[in-house]
Amino acid sequence: MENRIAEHPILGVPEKGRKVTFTYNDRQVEGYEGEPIAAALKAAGLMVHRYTKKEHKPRGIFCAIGRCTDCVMVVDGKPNIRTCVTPLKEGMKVQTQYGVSGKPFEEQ
Amino acid sequence: MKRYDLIIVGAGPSGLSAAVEAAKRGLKTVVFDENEKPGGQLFKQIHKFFGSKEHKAKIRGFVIGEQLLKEADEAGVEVVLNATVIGLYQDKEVVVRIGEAVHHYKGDAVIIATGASENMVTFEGWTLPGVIGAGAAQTMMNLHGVKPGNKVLMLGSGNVGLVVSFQLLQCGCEVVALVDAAPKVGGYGVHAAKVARTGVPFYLSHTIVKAEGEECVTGVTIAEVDSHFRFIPGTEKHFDVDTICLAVGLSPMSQLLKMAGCEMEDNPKRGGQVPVCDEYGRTSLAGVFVAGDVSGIEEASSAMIEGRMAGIAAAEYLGYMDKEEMDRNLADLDQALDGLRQGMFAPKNRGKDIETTDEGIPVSKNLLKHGFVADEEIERFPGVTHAKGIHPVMECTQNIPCNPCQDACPKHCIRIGSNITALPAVEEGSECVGCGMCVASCSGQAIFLVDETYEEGYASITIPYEFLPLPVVGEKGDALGRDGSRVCEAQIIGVKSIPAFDKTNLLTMKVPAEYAMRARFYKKG
Amino acid sequence: MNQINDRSRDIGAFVPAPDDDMIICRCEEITKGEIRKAVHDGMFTLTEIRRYLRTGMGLCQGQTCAKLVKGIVARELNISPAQLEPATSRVPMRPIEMHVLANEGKEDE
Amino acid sequence: MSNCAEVVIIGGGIIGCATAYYLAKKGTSVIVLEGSDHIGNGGSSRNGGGVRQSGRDPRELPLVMYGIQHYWPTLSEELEVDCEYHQDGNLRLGKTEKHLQILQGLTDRAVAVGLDVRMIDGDEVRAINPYLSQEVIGASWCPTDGHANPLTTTLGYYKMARRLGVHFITGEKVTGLKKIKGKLRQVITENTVYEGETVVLAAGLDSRKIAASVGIDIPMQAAMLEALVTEAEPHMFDQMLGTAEADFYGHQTKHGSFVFGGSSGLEGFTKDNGTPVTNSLTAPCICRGIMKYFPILSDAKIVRTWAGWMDKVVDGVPVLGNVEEVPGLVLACGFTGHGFGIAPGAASQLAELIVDGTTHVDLSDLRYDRFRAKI
Repeated sequence: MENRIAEHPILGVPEKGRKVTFTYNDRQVEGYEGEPIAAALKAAGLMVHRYTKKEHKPRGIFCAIGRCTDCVMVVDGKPNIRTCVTPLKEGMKVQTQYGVSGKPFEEQ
Repeated sequence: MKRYDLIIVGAGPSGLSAAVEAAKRGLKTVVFDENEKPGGQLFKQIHKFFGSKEHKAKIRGFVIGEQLLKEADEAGVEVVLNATVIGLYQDKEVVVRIGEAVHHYKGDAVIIATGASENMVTFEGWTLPGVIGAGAAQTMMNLHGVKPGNKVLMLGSGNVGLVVSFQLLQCGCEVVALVDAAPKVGGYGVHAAKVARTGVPFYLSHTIVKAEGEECVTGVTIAEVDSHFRFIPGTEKHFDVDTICLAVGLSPMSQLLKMAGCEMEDNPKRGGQVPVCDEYGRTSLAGVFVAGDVSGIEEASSAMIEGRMAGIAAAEYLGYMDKEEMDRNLADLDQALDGLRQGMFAPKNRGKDIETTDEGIPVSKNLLKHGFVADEEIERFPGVTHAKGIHPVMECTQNIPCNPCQDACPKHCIRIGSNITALPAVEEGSECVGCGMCVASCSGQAIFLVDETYEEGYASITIPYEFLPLPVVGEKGDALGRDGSRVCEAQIIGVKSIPAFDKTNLLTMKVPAEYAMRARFYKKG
Repeated sequence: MNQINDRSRDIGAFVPAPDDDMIICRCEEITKGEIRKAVHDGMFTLTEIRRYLRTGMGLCQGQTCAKLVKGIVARELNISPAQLEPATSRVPMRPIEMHVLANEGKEDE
Repeated sequence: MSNCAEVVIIGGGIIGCATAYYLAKKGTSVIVLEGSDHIGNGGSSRNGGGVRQSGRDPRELPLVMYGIQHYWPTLSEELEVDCEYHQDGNLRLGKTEKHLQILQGLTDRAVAVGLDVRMIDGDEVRAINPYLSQEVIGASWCPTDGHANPLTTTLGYYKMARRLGVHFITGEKVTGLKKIKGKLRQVITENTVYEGETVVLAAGLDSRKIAASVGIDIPMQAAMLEALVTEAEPHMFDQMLGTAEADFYGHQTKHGSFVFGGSSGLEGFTKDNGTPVTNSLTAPCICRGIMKYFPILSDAKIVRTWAGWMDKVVDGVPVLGNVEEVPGLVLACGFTGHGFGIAPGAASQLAELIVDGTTHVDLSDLRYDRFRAKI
């Protein structure tokens, strides 16, 4: 996980929960329990959280504190989940959101 | 309905401070915060704060947060986290989402301390993944231990842009450029200087033309702008980046107050839509107070004082103290707040062109344009002197409210005086022992120990260093100038890290004597 | 506070601009050009712009775009942004699931 | 600009805007005065968007039927704005025998006026809308009902009227009316005086106070209604919904969000602090109401709630038309919370009344002097 900070000059070694596995679309990804889903995705280098409804443009993390709602995804079947403030759990099913659905536009 | 004497919305610096003061006076106080952790933005602030002792100067933001929490706990404040206030209704009813339910509470007094939200700017491609707010970058790296990107361009040269750029460097990101449409650096010069000396180029009077990339950011083009902020054709510059970070100011998050029917005003000096309130946070609604950024954008240091003021005003409003006692308490806080609101960056000086310091010294134009004081400018400031043997060189060139260096020196070599914004000067006749306490205590990382006659033909320079990996004694590398370019070879002759330095390591490097007043950073070769 | 606002006053004609297709409201994907056109269609207040175009009516409820929209409308009307009253803030301050809002906690909880 | 026009309309809601539009189309000069800062700031922007005939009082039913037959289907094209009009029927739902009795009564009265509406059972209901819970045992079904977007429709009328030269002034609060030589002529505001040959009073609740200045009283009072909207959801259904007990009403919008209005039972006695402020108890109550009918929506997130004052007339239908005692005064108020769907019909008829002196739909049941004591 190249985007993790192994040791920080001021904050030391980041305190993390246990390592868990979740799925991002069809892919298995590792992260730490309790961290925001968005942080785990970012650490894994996954940038695109959703495609917008009208213009089908990609979006990802923007504010990271639950305000802008750009980072929403389909999590465990529910759309519009703010991944930047939703804690990661073992086995979570995280999907790219297309408009308000987990199905790509051509299948909607 | 469950009732409290005082309900506070927001467990950031101002909310917690208000809670402490109120609870100490016997008010039954609860603080609701939507976040998982209390402290607001303090926990993302890993730099040392400015100010003086009473403002918790030279203490890192997140440590101040921990101290505040402990104080609140001792005072008997109830802090409820993961508690999202969804509305402030009539009769000071606060509705809070906690877990899977909503709860109704009433407060005889309510303090809104919801802080601020980030402003944004638009440019082609600004919605691409990889374009993020500076707050997002701080959250990712300082709270979650994840690098926001590898190659980052920062837009905004205010304190947030400067501080976050430095934090990005600290966690191992490359900052390819710091860009601002304004013609001058907006934040503290010392914050700019510590970024510039690592080699980050500053582009003032520039802004982003477009973010490039299909699925996410792969590059960015900037261009120079004229005095009307229009692009000047032919000045485009391209950078390969994976992240564009926006730090273009904050706006008060005052929606709850507007909803509650507080009289509001649009006040550009306070950052936007704010409640009309007096100096202690009393709004147009009886018993509803405000504190911190929600009533006007300032620093965490002032937010904490404002919080204390609002807590005291609420205690008086509810009869927990008489007016006389309140006035006495507030007078002290007034003074503390006034201290912070002095100097070149004081709210009253916003937007003004300041040509000289209070001491009558012309300000560094280069600092404002490029982020560092030019070699030919530095000698005119009182902290920069030459002496035999080791001595402090204080490259503090703007009047800002900060004085820890004065107290840090056990030998009283450094003088600021009673005026907290005065430039530090070397006390004549004092004797520096080279302990380095001043270097570590300077929140702006602007103090260096220089021994121009360290060895025949060589000088030693001690610099503050907050990066990993820490160089080791004996290793050789490059000494960088204030502008971040290589000036000469340097050899590390000392690495000092003691608890009193609070993670600011002191690196001593040996350079040819002629570079004693030019070399200000070290980069491994 | 109510202010006399003559909706027939001359604000000039709509002039297309190169950045008209720039997204301003990220949630609802409303462009700068749509906002500017709406002003010329008579939408002189931020509340009217919001109701006409849905700016700030998406998931984030205008947290990001409010200030941007304000600037655009003010420029189009040739007034200072401070003269434009922001749209009303409404409950809930953050999106909340129906089953949670429906579930009112008991007094002793 | 001149303070005189052939018609001065007081109130820039959908009734005022639409009347101005139909008048302007007939070549009449019009000034519209709106007291608040925004066009359509009252019920016009706060209602649930129903364009509905079923459930209405027979006295106003012909007017709304006229609008649905003649205006709604082509309104988006006419106003050059997406009114989001859907004519996919209205289900008024019942869960108990008592509910079904209420629905039967409403249905019988509407059928008598010629409306296509009928009672259907629970299975038929779910065949139309499969998302409804098993608790629903029947409904009234009116296939020609529907819904639209009140925000864009109101502002669309405004836009087109403005384009036709109607002079709108917002923030212009009317304080009274004045007769000149026996005929209403002047409209007095906090700032100035406007003059017109005809004055249309379409100021919602405020109309009562304004009409009082020329000795006319309309027995109506304020009652607060609240509504909420969810985030966008995948498309589910297009019908307009209501319930026998009025727990909630609403629809899914083109945007995907669900707009639902409803009540807590306390709104008749809401504290009036001058502005429509939501009550903390109402939205939770509406949610509980919705979830009983639509368990599937329990995870949908509410993004906004709002309130509005309705101008509730004692007998529940609007006051429309000329006032003989005050020549020149035309009343168009008291729509009692269901003025949106009826607006195109009502406004077009008012324009006919003012310009032509006759109307396609008989308005006599809605006269101002219809109010009588009970014995």
